[in-house]
Amino acid sequence: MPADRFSLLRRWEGLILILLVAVTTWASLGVDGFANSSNVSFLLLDVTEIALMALTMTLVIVAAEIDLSVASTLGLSCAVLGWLWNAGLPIEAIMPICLVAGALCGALNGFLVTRLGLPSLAVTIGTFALYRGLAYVILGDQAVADLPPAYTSLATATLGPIPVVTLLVAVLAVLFVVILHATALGRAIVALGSNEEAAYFAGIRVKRIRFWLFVASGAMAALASLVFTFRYASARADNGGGLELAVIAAVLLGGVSIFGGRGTLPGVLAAVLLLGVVRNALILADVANEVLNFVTGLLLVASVLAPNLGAVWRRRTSPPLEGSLEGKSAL
Amino acid sequence: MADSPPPVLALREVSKSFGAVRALREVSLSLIAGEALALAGENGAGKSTLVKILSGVHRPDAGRLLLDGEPVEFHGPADAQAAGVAVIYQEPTLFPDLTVAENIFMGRQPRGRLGRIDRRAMRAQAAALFTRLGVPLDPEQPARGLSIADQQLVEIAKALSRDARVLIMDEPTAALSGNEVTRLFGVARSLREQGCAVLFISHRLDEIFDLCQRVTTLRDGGHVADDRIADIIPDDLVRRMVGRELGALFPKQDAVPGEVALQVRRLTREGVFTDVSFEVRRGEIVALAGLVGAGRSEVARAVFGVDRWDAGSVQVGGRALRPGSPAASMALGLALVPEDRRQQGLVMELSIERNIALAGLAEVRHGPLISRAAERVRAADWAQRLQLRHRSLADAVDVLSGGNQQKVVLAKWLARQPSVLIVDEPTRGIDVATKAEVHRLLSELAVGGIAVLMISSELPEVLGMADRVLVMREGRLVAEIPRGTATEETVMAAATGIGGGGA
Amino acid sequence: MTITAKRPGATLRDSGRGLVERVARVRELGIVVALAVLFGVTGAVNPEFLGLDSLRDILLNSAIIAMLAVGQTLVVITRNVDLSVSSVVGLSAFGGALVLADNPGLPIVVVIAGCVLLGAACGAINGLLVGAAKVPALVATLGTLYAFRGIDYAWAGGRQVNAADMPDSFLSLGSRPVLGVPLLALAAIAVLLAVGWMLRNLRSGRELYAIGSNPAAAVLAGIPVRKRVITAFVASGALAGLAGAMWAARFGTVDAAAATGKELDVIAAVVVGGVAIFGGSGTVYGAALGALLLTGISSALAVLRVDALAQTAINGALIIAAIVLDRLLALRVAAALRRRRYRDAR
Amino acid sequence: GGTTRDDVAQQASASAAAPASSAAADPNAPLKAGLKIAFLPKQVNNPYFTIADAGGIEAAKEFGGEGKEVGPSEASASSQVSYINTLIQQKQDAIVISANDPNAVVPALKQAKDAGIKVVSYDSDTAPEGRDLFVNQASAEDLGRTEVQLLAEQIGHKGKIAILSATPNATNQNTWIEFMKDELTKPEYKDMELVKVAYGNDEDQKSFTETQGLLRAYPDLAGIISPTTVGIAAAARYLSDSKFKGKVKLTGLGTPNQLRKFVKDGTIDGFELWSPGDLGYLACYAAAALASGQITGAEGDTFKAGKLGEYTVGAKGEVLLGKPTVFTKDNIDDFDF
Ligand SMILES: Nc1ncnc2c1ncn2[C@@H]1O[C@H](COP(=O)(O)OP(=O)(O)OP(=O)(O)O)[C@@H](O)[C@H]1O
Ligand SMILES: Nc1ncnc2c1ncn2[C@@H]1O[C@H](COP(=O)(O)OP(=O)(O)OP(=O)(O)O)[C@@H](O)[C@H]1O
Ligand SMILES: [Mg+2]
Ligand SMILES: [Mg+2]
Repeated sequence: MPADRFSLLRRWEGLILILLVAVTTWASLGVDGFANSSNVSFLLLDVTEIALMALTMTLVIVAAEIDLSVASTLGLSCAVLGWLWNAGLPIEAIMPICLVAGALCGALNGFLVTRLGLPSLAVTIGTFALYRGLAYVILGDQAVADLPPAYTSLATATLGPIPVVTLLVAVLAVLFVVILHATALGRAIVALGSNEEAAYFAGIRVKRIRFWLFVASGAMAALASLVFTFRYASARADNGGGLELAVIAAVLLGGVSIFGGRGTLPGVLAAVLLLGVVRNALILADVANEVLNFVTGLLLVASVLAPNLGAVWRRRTSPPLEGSLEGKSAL
Repeated sequence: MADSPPPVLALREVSKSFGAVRALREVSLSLIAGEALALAGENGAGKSTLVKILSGVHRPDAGRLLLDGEPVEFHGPADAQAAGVAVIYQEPTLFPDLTVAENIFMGRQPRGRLGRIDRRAMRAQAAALFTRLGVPLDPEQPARGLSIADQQLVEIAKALSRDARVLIMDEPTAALSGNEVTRLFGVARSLREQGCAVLFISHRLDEIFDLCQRVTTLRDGGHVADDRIADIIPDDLVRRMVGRELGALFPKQDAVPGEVALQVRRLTREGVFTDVSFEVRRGEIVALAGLVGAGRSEVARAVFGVDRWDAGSVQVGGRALRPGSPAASMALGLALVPEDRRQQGLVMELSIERNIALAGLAEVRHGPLISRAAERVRAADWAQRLQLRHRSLADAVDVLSGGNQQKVVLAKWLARQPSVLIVDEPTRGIDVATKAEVHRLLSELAVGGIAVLMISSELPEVLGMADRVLVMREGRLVAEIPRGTATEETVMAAATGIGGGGA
Repeated sequence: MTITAKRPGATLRDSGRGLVERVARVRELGIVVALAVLFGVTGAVNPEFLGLDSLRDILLNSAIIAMLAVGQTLVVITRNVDLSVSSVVGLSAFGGALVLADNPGLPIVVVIAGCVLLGAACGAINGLLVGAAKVPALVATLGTLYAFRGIDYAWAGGRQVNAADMPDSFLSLGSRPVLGVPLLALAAIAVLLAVGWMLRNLRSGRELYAIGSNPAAAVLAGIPVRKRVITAFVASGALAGLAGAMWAARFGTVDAAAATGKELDVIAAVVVGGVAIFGGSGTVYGAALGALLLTGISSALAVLRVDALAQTAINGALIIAAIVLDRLLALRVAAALRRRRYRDAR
Repeated sequence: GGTTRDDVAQQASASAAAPASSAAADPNAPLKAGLKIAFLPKQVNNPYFTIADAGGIEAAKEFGGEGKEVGPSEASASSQVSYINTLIQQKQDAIVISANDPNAVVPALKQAKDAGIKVVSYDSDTAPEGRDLFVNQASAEDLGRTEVQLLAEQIGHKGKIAILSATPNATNQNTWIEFMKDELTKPEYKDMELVKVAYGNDEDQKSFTETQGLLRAYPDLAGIISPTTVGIAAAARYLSDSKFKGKVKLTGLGTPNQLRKFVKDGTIDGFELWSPGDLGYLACYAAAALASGQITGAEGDTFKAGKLGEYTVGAKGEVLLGKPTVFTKDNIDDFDF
C-alpha cells in the first residue's frame, strides 16, 4: 500500500473505529437498555446477515465489480428452502441445496460479467429482479413457518451475550481478512481491481478470479438466507428485500473504493457494527424513523467528508493535482 | 546575453519537495524566444517536476516564475495555457473515449453559430496537423487502442495546435522511431524560427545535440550546469549528468547461440499482423525493428498470450503455447516487459515492492501466506541492481519518476528469471547510465543462456545490442539482417520499403 | 515524399465512411433492435398493445423515468452517479403536492418552478459534496438518498395528499394530451432533445465526456472539472425536481414514500441505454430508449397476461436479454470492422 | 434421517395442548394508571395506521396511560422485530402490533411476553402463540364475501372481474381473497369470472400501472376489487381519467377522504371500511385491560372500551370491532378520516 494512501486509509478506518467507540460509549451511558446483555446480543444478531454479505461484497468491490443481486439471491434461497421443506425434504439436505442455489446465482452473474464482458452493475440490476422474481415463482405468496425448532432456536441462541451465529461471522471474518490481506489471491484481487490490464499482463487470471468472487458472493448470500430464515422462523419470497443497499452502504462506509483496488475488511466490519449500533441506540432513544434515515445518510457522507476536507485544505497549500494523477480520485 | 530581451518564461531559485523527497533545489532556467533549450539529467533528476511547475500543475515551494520578466503565479494548467505555454507531458494524457480530433482540440474546438462545434473544421485542422507531422492517423479514430507511440504523436499534434509562445516537450521521442523524430524536429525548428521558445527533454543525447542550442543539466534536483551545445561534446554532458566518467554505452558480449528457445510460425492476427515467422535461440538477442505502428508490439503481445491470434503457432522450448493465456506462457518461462508501463506494466496505486512481486506471487509465498520479508528482499535486490531512485520500497510507484517506473517494470520481470525474455522498448525513458546498465544486464542474461527478443524504436540500441535484426513493415516480417550487415541504412530501407529491403 | 507505416488508423480514413459502418457505429443500435422485437412480438400476440391508448400510457409511464435517465446520464458521463434522484423526486412530489393542497390559489407554474428549484438545491448539495469535497459520488448520493428521504418523511409526518386536495388544472397536466401526445411525454422529449444537442454540440458538453473519460487529463487540459461536475449534479437534481412535479400530477395520491427505490430503475435505464457506468461515453438518447424499453417490458408483460407472480422474474430476464443482445451486436460489429480494416490494409 | 416437516408437526401437536391463559381474570380490577402502551404498525407514515394509532393514543390519554407509535418506514417483518426488541428493553406494559409477517415476529413477541409485556395484535394478526389478544377490524369472512357482493350488485352479477391486492405476501389480503374466491363459487355468481389477481405492493405508482395493465389485458373487464386502501385509491385515480370511467366498476377497502372525489364523480359507486381510529382505540383498551389484569385473553372475558362500550373476547382470543361501514355518495360526507 502506498504510504500516503495507507495513512489516509488508516485515518479512514481509525475514524470509523473512533466513531464506533464514541457512539457505543455514548449509547451505553446515555441510552438505558442499550448496555444490557440481551440488547447487545440482539444487536449482534441483527447485523449478522449484513456482516456476512459485506465480507464477500468487499472482495467484489475491491475487484472493481459490484453485486446488487445479493438480497434477491437471499430471497431466492429462502424460497428454495421453504419449497423443499414443504416438499418434505429433511432440513439437513435442504441447507446444502440452498448454498448451491446461491452459488449458481453468483455463477450466472459471474458468467455474464466475465465471459460476455457486461458491466456488473447492469447485470446485477437485471438479476436483482430475476432472482427475486424466481423466488416468487417458486414459493408464491406462501410463508413457510413450521421450521424445525432445533435450528430456529440455534439461530437465536447465545453464549453469554454472544449469539452463536456471531461466532460463525467471526470465523468467516478472520478467514476473509487473511485471504484479502495476506494471500496471493488477495494481492491479485487488489491488483486487478486497481489496474486490470497490468494484472492480466502479470499473468493473473483476471476473469477466473472475478467469476469465483461472484460465486462466493452468491453462496454467502445463501448462507445469510439460512441464518435469516431460522432467525425469523419464516421462509418467504420477499425475505431480505432492500438489504443490498444496507450491505453496500456498510462496505463504502468502511472505506472501500467503489472503483476497486482500495479497501480493508477491518474497516468494513467496523462500519457494519457502527451502523448497527447507531440504529439500535437511536431506536431505543425513541428517535423517529425518519430521523434514523437522515442520520444514516449523514453518517455515510460525514465519514468520507472528514478526511477529504483535510485533503481539500491541504490542496490549498500544495499542487492542485496532488495524488489525483491516476485519474480515479477525481471521483 | 545581458542586452537580449528578457526570457519569455523563466524560473528563479525554484524549489519543490514531495514529502521527504526534494525533487528540485533552487533551480533556475530561462526559455528564450527563438531558442531551443535542452534539459538533461538522470532519471529522477527533477526534469518532469520542473516541467510541471512551468505548466502550472505543481506550485513551487520557493522561488519565482517569470513571464516576460514579470513575476507570475500559475494556479493551474489553465493559467499556463492562457500565458501561451504548450506542454507535451512525459506520460500521454488522452481521453480514450473521444476521437483523436476532439482530444487535440478539447476546450478549444472551432465553433459556429450558437457556440455549436464545427466538426468538419475540427477534422480538417487535425488532418492538416497530421500531414504536417507526416503521420497517417485518422482524426475520427477513438483514442482508445492507440499504441503508446500513436498516443505520443497525438500529444505532439495537440501541443502544436496551440501555436504557443513556449513549447515544452518532456521526452516526446521516447516511443518514436527515426522518421517521426525527424518530422517532429522539422516542425519544432520551424516553430523556433517563428520565435517560439522550446524546452526539450530526452535521454537520447544525439537528439539533444541535433535540435537544441543550449542545455541545462540537473542532478539530484539541483542545477549543475548551463552550456551552449556548440561548446560541448556528448561525453561532457554525460559527465555533468552522472557526475563521473562512463564506459562504452553498448558493452555487447558475444554469446554462442544455443538451441531454439522461442519459435514463432506463420503467426497471424487479422487486421494487425500477418504470417510472422521467426525463432530466437538461447543466448541470442534478436531485435524486432520497424516503424511505429508496424505491429511489433502486437506480435509480442500475441506471443505472450495477451492477444489471441487467428492463425499460426508459438513454441517455447519445443512446447506449443496455449493461445491467449499469459499465465500459461509464464509457466513455460516466457516474460514480456510491455511497452506501456503505466497501463500494462504497473499497478500505480501499489507499492514498489508489491509491483515487483506481482508477476511472481508464487515465489514470495510462505505456505499459503505472502511473506513480506521475501517480497522486500526480492524488491530491494533488484532496486539495487537497476539503481532505482526511490525513498522507500513501500511508496506507491506513481510517485516515481518516469524512468524509475520503467526500471520497476524491468525488475518485476527480470526477477522471474525467465528463459525467454521479450522486452518492448525496454529503455524507454531511461537515462544514459542506467541504459548502459540495462544493456549490460540483457547481454549478461543472454550469455547466461536466456533468449531475448527486443523490440526497440531506437536504432543505435538495435544495432548495438542485436545478434540479428528482424524488420517489420505494415504487420509483416520483411527482412532478417544478421549483426554483420545491420546498419542504419539496411534497417531503415527494410522498415520503410524504400530502396530495396523487403517485399 | 513522406515515409510512414500504413496501419489500421490510416486505412480507416478512406474506408471508414461507409454507410454500413456508420450505422454499425451507432451505440444505440442494439437497444433499438430490442425495442422493435418487444413491440413486434407483443403487438402480434395482442394488437391492443399497439393501440393508441396503450402507446399513450407507455409514453406517459416512461416519461418520468426517461426525464430522470437524462439527468442521470449527465452525471454518469462524468464518471459519477446520482443515487439520490428517487428521494429528490419524492421530496419534490410531496412538497409540490402539499403546497398546492394547502394554498390552492397558487399559480401552477410557480409550484412547478418551486419543485425544480428544490431539486436543483438537492443537486447542488450532491454536487458540492462530490465536486468540491471530493466525496466519491456513490457514497455521497447514497448518503443523500437516505437524508433527503428522511427530510421527506419528517415533512410529511404520515400525511398524504390525495387527488381531491389538488386543483384539477394541475392534475390534468398528468394526462392531458397536446396534439394527441401526452404533455408529460412532450416535456420529456423536449428536455431530451435539448440536453442531447448540448452534449454533442457545446464545448461544455464535450468537456463532460472528457472529464469522465480521464479526469486527470481533464485537469491538465485546463477544463474547469469541479464546476462542470457540480453543474451536472445540479442539472440532474433540477430534472428530478421537475419529474417530482410530474409525478404528483400523474399519480395524484402522494405521500412521503413516493418514488422510493426508483433510483435502480433509472440506473437500469441508463445502463441498458448503453451509457458506460464508468463515464466518458453514451448518449441521453440511449438512456431515454432504455427507459422506454424497461417500461415497455412491464406493460407488455401485463398485456401478455403473464401471471403476476412471474412478472418480476420475466422482467429481470428480459433486462438481461436486452443488454446481452446489445453486447453481442457490438462484438459482431467490432469483429466485422477489424476484418474490414484487414481487407483494406492489403 | 434428518429433521423433516412431519417430525416438526408431531412435536408441535405434542406441545400444543397447553392452556391458553394462566392467571385468573379479575373483571372489576381498575385500569392501572400510567400504563405504557406502544403501537407497532406495519409501517409508519401510512395514513391508515396514522389514523388508527392516533385513535389508540387518544384512548391511552383517556385512562391516564401513555401511548406512542413506533415502527419501520418500510413494511418488513425483520425491521419490526428490531422494534419489538427495543420495546422490551424499554419495559413497555403492552405492545399493540400489526404484523407484517405473522410468524417472523413470534419469537420476538414470545420474549416480550416472557418479560411480562402484554401483546395485542390488531389489523393483521400474528400466529396465536405470539399474542394474548387479536383485535379484529371485521371478520375476514364477512369482508371477503361482502366485497364480492358489493361488486356483484354494481355489475349486475355478470362479467370478468379482477383483484388488485397489496403484496403477494400480505396476510390479510390473502385470507380475504380466499373468501372472495369461495364466495364466487356460489351459483348466483356463475356469470362472474375472476380473471386475475394483480399486486400493487401497496405502492401508489405500482398499483396505478397494474390497473393500467389489467385494463389493457382485459379490455372487457367489468369490475375490480381492491382490498387495500393504497390500491383502490390508485385504481380510482387511473379509472377517473380513462375511457373506462364508470364502465369498469371499482370497490374495495378505502378511506373516505381518499375516495370522496371519485365517489362524487361516479368512478366508484361504493366501497367499505371500518373506522381505523376506533380500531386503534379498541386495541388500546384491550391492551390496558390485559395489563391491568381485568382480562387474560381467555374466551368470554369482557372489558369496557371507553366510548365504544363493552366487548367480549371471542374464540381464539379474538375481539371483533364490528361490521364495516359501506360508503356511498349518500353517506360519505358524514365521515372525515
Ligand atoms: N507526485 C510525486 N510525489 C512524490 N514524489 C514525486 C512526485 N513526482 C515526482 N516525485 C519525485 O521527484 C523526483 C523527480 O521526479 P521527476 O519525475 O521530475 O524526475 P525526471 O527528471 O522527470 O526523471 P525521468 O527522466 O525518469 O522522467 C523523483 O525522485 C520522484 O520520485
Ligand atoms: N488494442 C488495440 N486496439 C486497436 N488498435 C491497436 C491496439 N493496439 C495497437 N493498435 C494499433 O495497431 C498498430 C500497431 O500497433 P503498435 O503501434 O503497438 O505496433 P508497434 O510497431 O509496436 O508500434 P510502436 O513502435 O508504437 O510499438 C498501431 O497503429 C496501433 O494504433
Ligand atoms: Mg520525467
Ligand atoms: Mg509498440
